[in-house]
Amino acid sequence: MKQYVKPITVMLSIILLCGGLLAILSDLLFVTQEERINRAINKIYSGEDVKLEQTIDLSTVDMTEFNDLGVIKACYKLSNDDYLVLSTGKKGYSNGTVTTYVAIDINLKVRNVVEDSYTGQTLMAKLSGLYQSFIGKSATQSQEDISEIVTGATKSANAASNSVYVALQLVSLVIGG
Amino acid sequence: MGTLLLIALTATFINNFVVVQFLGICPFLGVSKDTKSAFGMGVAVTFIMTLTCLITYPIYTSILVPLGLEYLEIIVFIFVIASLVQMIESVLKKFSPTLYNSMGIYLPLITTNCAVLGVAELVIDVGTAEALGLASMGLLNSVAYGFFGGIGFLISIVIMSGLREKLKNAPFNKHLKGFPIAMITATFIAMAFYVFSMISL
Amino acid sequence: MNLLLKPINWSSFGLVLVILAVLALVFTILILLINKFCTVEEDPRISEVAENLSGANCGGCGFAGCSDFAKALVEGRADINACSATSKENKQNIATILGATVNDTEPMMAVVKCAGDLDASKVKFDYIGLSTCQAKNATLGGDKVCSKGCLGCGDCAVACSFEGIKINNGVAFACPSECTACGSCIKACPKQIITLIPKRAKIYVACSSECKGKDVINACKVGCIGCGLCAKNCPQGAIEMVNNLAVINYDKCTGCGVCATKCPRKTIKTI
Amino acid sequence: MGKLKKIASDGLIFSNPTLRLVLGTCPTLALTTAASNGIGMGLAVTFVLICSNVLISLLKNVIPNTVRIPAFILIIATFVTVVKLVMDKFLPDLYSSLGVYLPLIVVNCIILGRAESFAFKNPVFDSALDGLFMGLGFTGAMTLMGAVREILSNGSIFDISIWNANSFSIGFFGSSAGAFLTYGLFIAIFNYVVNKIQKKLAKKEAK
Repeated sequence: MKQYVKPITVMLSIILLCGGLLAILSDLLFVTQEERINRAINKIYSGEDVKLEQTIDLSTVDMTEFNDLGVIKACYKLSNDDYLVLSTGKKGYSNGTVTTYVAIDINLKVRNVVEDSYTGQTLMAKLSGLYQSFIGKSATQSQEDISEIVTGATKSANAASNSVYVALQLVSLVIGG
Repeated sequence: MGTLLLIALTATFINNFVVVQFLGICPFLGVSKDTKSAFGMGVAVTFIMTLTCLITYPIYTSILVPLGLEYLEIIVFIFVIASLVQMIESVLKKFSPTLYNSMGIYLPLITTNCAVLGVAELVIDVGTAEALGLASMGLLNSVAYGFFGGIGFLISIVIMSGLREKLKNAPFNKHLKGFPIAMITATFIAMAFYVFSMISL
Repeated sequence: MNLLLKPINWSSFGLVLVILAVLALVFTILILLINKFCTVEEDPRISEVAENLSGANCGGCGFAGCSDFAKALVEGRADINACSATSKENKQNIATILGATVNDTEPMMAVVKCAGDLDASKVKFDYIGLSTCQAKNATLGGDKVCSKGCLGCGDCAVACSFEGIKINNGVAFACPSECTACGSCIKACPKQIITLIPKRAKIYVACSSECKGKDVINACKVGCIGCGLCAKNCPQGAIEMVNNLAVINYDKCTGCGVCATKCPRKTIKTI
Repeated sequence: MGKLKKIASDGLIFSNPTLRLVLGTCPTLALTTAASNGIGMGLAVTFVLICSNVLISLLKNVIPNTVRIPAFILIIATFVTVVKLVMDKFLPDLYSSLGVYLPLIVVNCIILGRAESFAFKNPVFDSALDGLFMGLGFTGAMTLMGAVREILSNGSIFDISIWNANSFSIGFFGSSAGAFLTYGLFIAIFNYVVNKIQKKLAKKEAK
């Protein structure tokens, strides 16, 4: 019986220590959604003093038409009348997704795009150069216009351009509506 | 019945864990020197992948998600896989020591086998369910996905070991012997399987 | 640092501990139960002996590998002297563990009794096929005119795990420094022309053809034609002619090398 | 000091984890599309490898053999998750470029491989050294291969473009089959170099 007690106590102590440490740390170091938005804002408007003003209620907006291209997670209105949209573009590499913060100004032009996260992209190429190429795109342009600017459109770049396109459509609906 | 067949095709060929998603390459190269140990490794990995999906899917959906403890996912999954590998190790040591010796260090490395953790995370990801046209992956579907994923692993590792045994007698540069030639064979297998990643059911 | 002021959600913390504890308990007990059913009563001495063995798995002792040989040694089914690949002091350690005795057999080394490389030996046909001695030997006894000639495809080199035998210009030759006389090359050679001679030997006959001189001449430039000059001139009388082939008796041979100089065909080689 | 030299030469050259032991192939194949990935992943692996080697060699007498694999992997997974949480909170930009690779470290065969074959049998200081040099060997190999593949597939290195990607770029090396080929050739070249070194050492000893 003795040689059972030791493994069990060792395993219990290790897993409890690890679990406890993780539980405490994940509470302490929890990065709130609001903090992530401020990070995105600082990255986009590095100089200006821009604050989060108001969260747009998305239930009124009908986005089902673009569902296969991408999904909107949230939309915020900023103090300098820009809109910040957290949108997820689909159809990435091995059907993964790319989630980005898209900043769109009042006359529906893309101010800047910042990457938030991506899933399922095991072979994600470094796409840092890609996001700059979306600046200046407007809501009136079609989905092909936006995705064609991506040189050597790897699949993961498609997902990024889809997320920008869906964000543009949302803001045009929000302002138009 | 349709979904099971669909899962069988995607997990074994279209989304083959080794040759399309490039998960589980360490044992794929390490143990494929001869077909017997490669087959043994393939069966062990299939067994573990099926059991992993059987255990981790219900734990995730019925315990972690309702209580909002998603951040424990990696720890719990890896712990379950490691325990399964530990059991497999003692079973193999008892019933087939030759297979146990031929696997050597690669048996405990099944725990870090990206394919096993990969399948555990794949079945709980809502994207895979959508790709198969399901609201969410039921327990039966995820276990089927784990099993056929393992079969896909088994097929590719046995193909690889067959090729490598043939290569033993082929005349090529001394320095290419061993892993380099295995890598180059894998390049051709990867090219062949590339066609599968083009099919979308 | 406002880090610590953040409220820690103690209820979820307790929950995490409970879930993990249950998980750990269930799986550890499962592991231990399975471990209990699968305990293999392994004699601890086996791993000790296995550590001392060379670990080359060369098969010279007739077992599937060193771990197999170690198990057989502990169970008394095998004799330590069967393994020539292990160093002397390791053998001594094993002997002390098992209480067996080590009679120091004379160190041997392998040697290829053929020197007919691509330039020296003639071929009957152009062989195109799998480049192994086994396959070549299966097609009409190999492409060489001489039926006992080395086929040069390196089955012996593949079998040797000490790189003690290599192929040079179509003929195999053994390197005395690496060779541990484990004998796997002897088993691998389809022509059976590799033999073991004492390590202290200085000369050996690099031919195993028992044909008449006339046939040897039109088969190979360096084959032994059975002229017997070496036997006549050997001061110790250590060489005798058996079926037109010089055979050296290494007990009498002092390695003076007279025979090598006298041999018109340079078949007798010095190491 | 001979031990330090032995561990260093083992970790970097003679048993380099990526090129000689061929462990950790999944991240190597997946992430050597760019040299900067190589460095990022390499350093993260080195850090986790040192910490886990030290902790495991500290606990080696405590952990019974029957449950050693779950215990090891738990320690490694906890380290990785802690690093991920800390980085997400305090180093956001480093995390965004490295974030996706961190969970991959848990399934990196090198860490469990070294824990199992080295840390569990050797004292703490040697394990830490082994972790350091194995990590550096891994980083070196990853960065080198990342640089070669990045130059060939999109004509840049560390995101600084050397020549215009449209004029000359072999897309093959960006793909996964290309990864296998590069990895295979790297191992062949490395074997050739190491054999040369070993022959020289053997000759020196023979004298």
